[in-house]
Amino acid sequence: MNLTPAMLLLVSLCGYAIGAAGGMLLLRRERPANVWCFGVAALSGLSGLLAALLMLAGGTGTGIPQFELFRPLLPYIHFSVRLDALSAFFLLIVSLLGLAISLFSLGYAKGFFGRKNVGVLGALFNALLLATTTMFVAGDLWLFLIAWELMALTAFCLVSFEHEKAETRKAGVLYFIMSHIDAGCIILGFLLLFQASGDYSFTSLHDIGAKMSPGKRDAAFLLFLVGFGIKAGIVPLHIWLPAAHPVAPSNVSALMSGVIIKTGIYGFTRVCFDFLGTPPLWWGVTVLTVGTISAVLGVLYALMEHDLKRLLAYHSIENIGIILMGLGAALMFLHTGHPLLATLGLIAGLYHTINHATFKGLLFLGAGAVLHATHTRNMEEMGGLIKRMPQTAFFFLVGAVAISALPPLNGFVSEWLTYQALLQGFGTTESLMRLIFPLSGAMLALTGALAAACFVKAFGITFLAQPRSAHAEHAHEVSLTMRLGMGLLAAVCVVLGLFPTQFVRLLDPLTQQIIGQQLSAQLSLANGLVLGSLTAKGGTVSTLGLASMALCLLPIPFGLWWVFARKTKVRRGPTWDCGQRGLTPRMEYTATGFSKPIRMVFKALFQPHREVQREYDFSPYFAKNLRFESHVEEVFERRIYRPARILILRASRRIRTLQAGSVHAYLLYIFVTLLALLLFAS
Amino acid sequence: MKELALIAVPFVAAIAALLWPKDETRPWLLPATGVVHVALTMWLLIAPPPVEPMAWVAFDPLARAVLPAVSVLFLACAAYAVSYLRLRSERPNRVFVACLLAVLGLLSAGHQARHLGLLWIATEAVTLAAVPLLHFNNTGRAFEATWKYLLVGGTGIALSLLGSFCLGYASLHGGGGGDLTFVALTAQGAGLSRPWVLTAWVLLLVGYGTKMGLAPMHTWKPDAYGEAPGIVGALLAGAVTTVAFTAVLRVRAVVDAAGAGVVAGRTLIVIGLFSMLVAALFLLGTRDFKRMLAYSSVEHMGILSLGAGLGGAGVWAALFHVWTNALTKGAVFLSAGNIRRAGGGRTQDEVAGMAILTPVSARIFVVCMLAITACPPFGPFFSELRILRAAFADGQGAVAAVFLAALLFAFLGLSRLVFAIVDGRPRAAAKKTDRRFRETAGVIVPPLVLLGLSLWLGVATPSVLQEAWTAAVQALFPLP
Amino acid sequence: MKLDLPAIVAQTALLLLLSPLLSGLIKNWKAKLQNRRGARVWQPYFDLAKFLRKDMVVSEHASWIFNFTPYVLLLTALTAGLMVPMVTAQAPLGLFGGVLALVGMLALGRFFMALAGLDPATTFGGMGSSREMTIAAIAEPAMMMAIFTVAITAGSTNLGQIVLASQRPGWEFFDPAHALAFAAMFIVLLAETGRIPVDNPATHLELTMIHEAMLLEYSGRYLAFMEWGAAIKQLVLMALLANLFFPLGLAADATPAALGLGLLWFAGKLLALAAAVVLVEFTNAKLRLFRVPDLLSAAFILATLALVSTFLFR
Amino acid sequence: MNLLPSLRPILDELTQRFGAQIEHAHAPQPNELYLHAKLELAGALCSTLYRKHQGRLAGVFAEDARAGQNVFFVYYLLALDAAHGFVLVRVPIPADQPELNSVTNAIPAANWQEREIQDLFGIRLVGHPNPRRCALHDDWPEVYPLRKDFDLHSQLPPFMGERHKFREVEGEGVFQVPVGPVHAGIIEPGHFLFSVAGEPVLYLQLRMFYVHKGIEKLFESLPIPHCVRLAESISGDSSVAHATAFCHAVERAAGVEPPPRARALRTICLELERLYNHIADIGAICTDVAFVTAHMHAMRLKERILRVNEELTGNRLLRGMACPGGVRFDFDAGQLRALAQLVDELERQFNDLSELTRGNSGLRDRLETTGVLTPKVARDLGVVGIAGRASGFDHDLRRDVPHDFYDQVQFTVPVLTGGDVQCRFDVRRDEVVQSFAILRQVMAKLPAGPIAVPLGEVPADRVALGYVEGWRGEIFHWIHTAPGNRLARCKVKDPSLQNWPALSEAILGNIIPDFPVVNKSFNLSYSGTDR
Repeated sequence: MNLTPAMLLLVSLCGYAIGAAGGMLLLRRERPANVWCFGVAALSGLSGLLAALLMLAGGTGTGIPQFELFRPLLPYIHFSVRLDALSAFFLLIVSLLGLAISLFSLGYAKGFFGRKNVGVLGALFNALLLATTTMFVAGDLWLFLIAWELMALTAFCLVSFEHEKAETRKAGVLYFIMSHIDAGCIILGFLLLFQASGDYSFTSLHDIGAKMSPGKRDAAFLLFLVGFGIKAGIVPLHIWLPAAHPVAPSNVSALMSGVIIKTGIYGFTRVCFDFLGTPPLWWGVTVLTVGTISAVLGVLYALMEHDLKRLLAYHSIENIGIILMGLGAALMFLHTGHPLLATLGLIAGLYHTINHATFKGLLFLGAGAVLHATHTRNMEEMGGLIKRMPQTAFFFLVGAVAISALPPLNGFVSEWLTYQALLQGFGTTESLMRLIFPLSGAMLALTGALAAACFVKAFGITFLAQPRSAHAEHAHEVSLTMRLGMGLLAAVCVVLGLFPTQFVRLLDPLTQQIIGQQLSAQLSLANGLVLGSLTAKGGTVSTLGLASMALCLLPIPFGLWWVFARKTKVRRGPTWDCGQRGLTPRMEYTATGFSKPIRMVFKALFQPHREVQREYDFSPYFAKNLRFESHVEEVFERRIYRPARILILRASRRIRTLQAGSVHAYLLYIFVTLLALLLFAS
Repeated sequence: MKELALIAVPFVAAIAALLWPKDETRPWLLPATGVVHVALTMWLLIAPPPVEPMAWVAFDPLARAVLPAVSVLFLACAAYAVSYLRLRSERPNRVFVACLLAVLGLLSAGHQARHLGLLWIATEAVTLAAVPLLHFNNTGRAFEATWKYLLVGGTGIALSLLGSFCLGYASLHGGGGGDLTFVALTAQGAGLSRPWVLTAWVLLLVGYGTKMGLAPMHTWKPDAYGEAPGIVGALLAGAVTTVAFTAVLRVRAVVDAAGAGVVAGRTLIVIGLFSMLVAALFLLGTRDFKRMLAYSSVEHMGILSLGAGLGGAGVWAALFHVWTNALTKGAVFLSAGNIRRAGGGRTQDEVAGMAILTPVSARIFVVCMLAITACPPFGPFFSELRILRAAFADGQGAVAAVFLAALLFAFLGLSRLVFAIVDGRPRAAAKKTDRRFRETAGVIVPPLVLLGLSLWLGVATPSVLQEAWTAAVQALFPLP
Repeated sequence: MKLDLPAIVAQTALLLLLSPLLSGLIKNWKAKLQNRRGARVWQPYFDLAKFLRKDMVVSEHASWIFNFTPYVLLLTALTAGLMVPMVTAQAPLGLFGGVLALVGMLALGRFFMALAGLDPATTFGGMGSSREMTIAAIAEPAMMMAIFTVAITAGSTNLGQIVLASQRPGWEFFDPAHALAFAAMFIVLLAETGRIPVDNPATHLELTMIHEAMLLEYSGRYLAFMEWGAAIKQLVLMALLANLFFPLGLAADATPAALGLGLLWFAGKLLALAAAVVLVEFTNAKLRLFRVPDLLSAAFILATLALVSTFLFR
Repeated sequence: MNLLPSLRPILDELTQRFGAQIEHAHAPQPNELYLHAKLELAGALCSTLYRKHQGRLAGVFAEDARAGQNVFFVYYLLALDAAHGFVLVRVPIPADQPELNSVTNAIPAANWQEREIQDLFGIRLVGHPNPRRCALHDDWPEVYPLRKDFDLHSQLPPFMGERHKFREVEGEGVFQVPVGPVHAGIIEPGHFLFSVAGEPVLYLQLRMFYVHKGIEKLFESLPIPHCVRLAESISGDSSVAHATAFCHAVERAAGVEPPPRARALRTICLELERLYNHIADIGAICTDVAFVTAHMHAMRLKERILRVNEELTGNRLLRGMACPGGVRFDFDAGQLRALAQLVDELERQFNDLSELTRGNSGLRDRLETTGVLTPKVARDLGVVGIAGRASGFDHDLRRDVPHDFYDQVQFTVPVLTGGDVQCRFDVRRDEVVQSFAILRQVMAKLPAGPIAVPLGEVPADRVALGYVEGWRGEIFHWIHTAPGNRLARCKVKDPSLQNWPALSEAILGNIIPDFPVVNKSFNLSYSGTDR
């Protein structure tokens, strides 16, 4: 049998549908529901993965598979599915994550047995995957919007899965409201496009920007930036993200941070590079700036967290920022007429997209495993887990190294590409605007270093040293399927890190389709061992080479050991306890403590609330009790969202006095209206 | 003769209901009549009868575009009423059933009325027939609500009567015969006296606007909807308001023909947006979910008014919205009625955790909320999208922006309240309610069916309806 | 692609052998300036040999990270060092990565060192990790900006290409941009190698330590690897500074004469840089921990000015 | 009664107020007023003197007098700087009910000293806000070493039980940084436990008394002439000051006056001790902020002084010079010339050092606003010496109650109000300059004559107070003589005991890496505290 991408995709979509249906049917029987839902989702993910790989590996020669959903069922509206290279790329991401997370969920969902309905969880999980996949492969506006909204809805249901907790409810509603706003913006934007094209299909929208007036085009761009930006979680539209991602079950968090926020990137790429035509300069500048701000603020706020999942959620904001830096630079290059550089920027952005999907998925799964084992998300209650769950710790470490953009893993490669794009951007223009490139580059460096600091904290406080609570003390390694899920993503992180040129080749059809350029040949030097940077004498890097070189140097320390230290003994002993009876867990660094220097350095931004209370009877020198409290509130919450909320509620309260119950007033309203309308009409 | 049957059958049934001896079986008259009525309207919808131009009552294109929606909504409410009245067996239902049926007959008349006077009489009669319905619960608050309804509604009716006179005088003043059929008025066209026409338009707009519940004439709504049983609310919000809206549309056609279409359109847009904003702001603050529905209804009336104001494509979209609003609003009111019964209260302070107490109703309620706030793929999403498109096509970007902002605020208010009621842990008081509400098929299926219809209308609008709306727009505002 | 094996071996040897000497030299000079006799220049070699021969005590709280880190630190420093041109214009591993990879490799080492600081469950290690990561984060933008200045004028992030670009016509020797960037980079060097006024490598006060605090629990050969790694890192950064901004006397071919001359030049530049470091250490007190960001933002501003001056002043 | 005119009104006022409740008042020396009162009156008397007469509670100590009177006596030593004298309030505590009402809530400075009494005498504190063990660590069994019935040579099995529990600061993310008890460098043992949530210190708890040497008990076992050696070794860096204070006490008890030349030579030694310690501290403060250059400079100067010390007395730390009744060695002309040369040379080089430290903005930045001890806290906790004078607490025994040759020389007492490390640094620097002047004046006025008077046996049952303004602060030795040229009780009060709690307050809100320099700026003695 000959497997075609279209068929595999259809299998995948149907698989999710069947999985969802199965979950609803097996509501009362959690074990079969668990196996069925997540098993089927894993298989569907695999099928989608194959479809995407086949499609992308086929190069530019293969045609674009297209077919219609539900043709016989609904005669009036066409739901066309279209798997072009961009869709295939995002299909790759969603399917890969779907596969890994489903495997993980097989073990993870057992934690809900007897507590929550696993059938519902499985069904919604499948539905979410179905909606997301459909959204990525939608070939027309209707299907896109419907899938978009279904995705938001299922994601909302999953976020509020544990709705008995007040925190979850609050986060769920916030998420729901924000996704409603983003849907509104996107619909408006598409209406503007539709007005110009008169047709719903994506093919007809290609380069539609050329037919629009500049004002409308700019309006559409801004609407999409806000709409997709909310979904992606750019600053300052991100406030829902750190609230919603942590409260969802961890497998859902992984899916949301790994894939769902990427739908914003997909939409943005689709619209800006496919539909809106050659952009004006300020689009690129805006995107680059927004990206830079998101990256820096995201990681700074991440550093302030000691809730492991919230920390990861803030890192999603950071990474979305990094992705947007690549895309923004690409937009600027498109404007200045440097298609090759634009392609480089696009590749950097998209490379980081899949990288973030893998390592963030991995990290959320790791956090899920930790949560599963310790029943807490608070890092201040963890510690010492590396001895209790060694494999989880290892996988988390891989993710941490990758997200900190350290060689030789994948985060480094995509940030390296972003640096190259930014550096070369400096020469593309003579205006002062060129300064934005190196400045963003410097901020990217800051982001990377802060991310490293944050993950030293996250990994160090969570896994190293002594357990800080009984929960952590009695933690145990998680089940095989959970480790499999994490292992798969960890392996992908390594592969994407070590073989960048091979991966860039997969992006050829995509860049060809969007910008009309293929870069894999130019980026690949020395038989694909070295990643180049477009210009002949530009920078090069080879993660594989560096990694193997480091391994080759390993004989040096071992040689030193052989020559000098062969006969030495190693003694295990307690760490010096400063004359106490052994070090207690209270005598090791905490997450709050670790990030304190950064909180102090960026005091102006964080404006932390800090308080030391002394309780005493007579003299302040003899305190009976000391309490310390400190917390950081987001500047946007404080400066924008809360005042806006207060303003609206005040307006609402004010207007309610109109409806005071007095019939005389009511009649008066009518006559005043009458009068006003008469004046207005005459 | 089928069009007259639409009016006659309900009245006959109403008389039968008055004579029917047993409370237990009497409610069955409702679905029976409903079925007949729906069958008739569907028949007429698919095979429209020829319209005699000067007839006072006819199933004309506008009636064809709107009346079936009313009919379907009535059937759903009637089906629900059977179970509902069984639950409320402590109250006598003779008058209630009869009045419901009478309202249906009057609605049929109102929708088909092609004469200004007849239209006024039908609307007036609906208002009166609805009074016993509002008063069904027989509480002090219900009495107060009814009284406000009568007073404010009566003022509206008086104004619309005045407006009718003005229009008639415009015809006379302009040299016409004072014939108050719409056909004749339209035919007189520019011959109508412009000042009188404008005066008439404003009076009629405010008058029928009061009926519709456009802000700031909406003041009767929160009390009335809050106190009335769910079915009555559904009918008021989905059907009675529709009559007033068709009245406005018919008058607007006359004003258009008289050459004052621009002014009329602008007033409609202004009052529509104003209604939406006011409703949205109220929605943000209210804690009572039945009053919330009233404000939501105000908002949707604003949308209809906005659509009507936008002309051609807008009117088409507004007719679409009449359908989606009727169906969805029906579903919302019925499921809200369930929540009210099961939760034992009306505000978020009294009711919470309904997802645990009555999972099915609660979920339906949430989905209804989604539908009514225009989440795709439900009908309102598509009809409001059409209005948005019409606004864009008309070059009214600012209007579109205000429209969207109002929708957003309304959504914020609605979702906040609905989730507060559905999520969380049940209040202690609700658990103790001994007359625990049971989620029988009778109270679950009608809202579900309405929701399903709304969904269907959204993703796959039947071509016969599209064609009916196009015909109605053509008939009202013939292209020059 | 062909790897130049002799060059790799030679440069590895140079890194391993020269780095302790450089540390010893700086210590010795500092002592001399303070009117002390000071330890011998060769003392670091003896120290390393001593550490290597000693038995180790490993904390029972520590995990494999603690054992793994010394290797990571040593190997990342060596690999980074192989990407820097020292005696010849082309670094042995120049193709495998330029300055960005170099920064990345050093950051990898730091990442693990910070983890190893947290691993044995002592507050001192955590203190060191927390401070080190903070200062590294703030140093990063300044460093990148300075690097960008050079990379942009040379059109490459590859160190070999940057050095070659300096030999092309039209390249001005040490123009304002380079001077400013050098100043910025020098400040970053002080921060990265833990020198006064950022950190005090000679202190015995645990509470004030940054780099040393992370090493407190190490002993025996692991300590040797860590110390050696740090010394190599210092050499690498100083070589980077020396050859990036003063690309003089680099051997163009592999003849013994050229190599010898190149080595002499390299040594001369290192000595000059070391003297500068010693002078700074001699005349300054250590900054308060939360004044370090001020210093590093000054470096960032210098670097930005450098970048602006690449196109404003010509 | 031979009382100073300035103390007389105070006595009058107290007798007027408390009347017969003050059972007995006597003044063995014109500037020492002893008031005997009932136990209940202790608090009121102390409070009155503390609040109304600006008295400093300089010491609280007990004495086991059960053998004779079947009571413990508790003494409150109040220094009245303005009146140039001391008031000692003595209250009896019945042996069968050893309980003492704490004055700590009213006068926080009494905290550690009261607890010391509790530990060493077994007198239970009533109403103390923190009545935990202080001087004796928790592995001591229930014994009271300073009671007379406790044998000096007892061998005790260590007590195994609950240990000292450090106070925790509640709140998420707060952790403890344990430091010590052994430290890198040549420092004595002491445990510091910081509660932090990152760098700024939220709370610092000190644990001293790791090396309790039982010196006060030892005094009771030695003949008086031998005790001088013991006094010299109480705190190595203050050996002259402690020995001199002890000699003062013995001389007063014996009723002899040392000859003028002895007093001048003592003054020279005291100032030399001050010089080398202050200069060393100035260097040490610099080294704690990694300004090694100044440190090396200071070390050189210190070494120079130590060598001259050795030349003068045969001991680098000036030990062996003191003896009751005078001093043991005279300085010949060559030695005095060497001293004069030292002063000249030192002054020049010290000016260089001051310039170096003054001109370095980085150093100033580190020292200013670091470790602020506000004047209020300094007064409340009774902080003495340079630490007190840097926080505006203006007192100096050399000026207020002059001893030795200080009434013959002109000098000023530098007082600053900032209370930060820089102020403590500057007070030291200014005192060094004053020291040069004092040394010059003493050398110029150096009287001829004998260097000691014979002492003979000290009469029994005399009480006397010896006091010296050491370089760190005031040092008191209070003795009660016993028959056979021995001591029934010798209370040693080192300034460190008083100043340690102030460190806890000064460090609050500072970041951890600033602790060493703050600590060094106080430079308190562990040995003097632990005794």
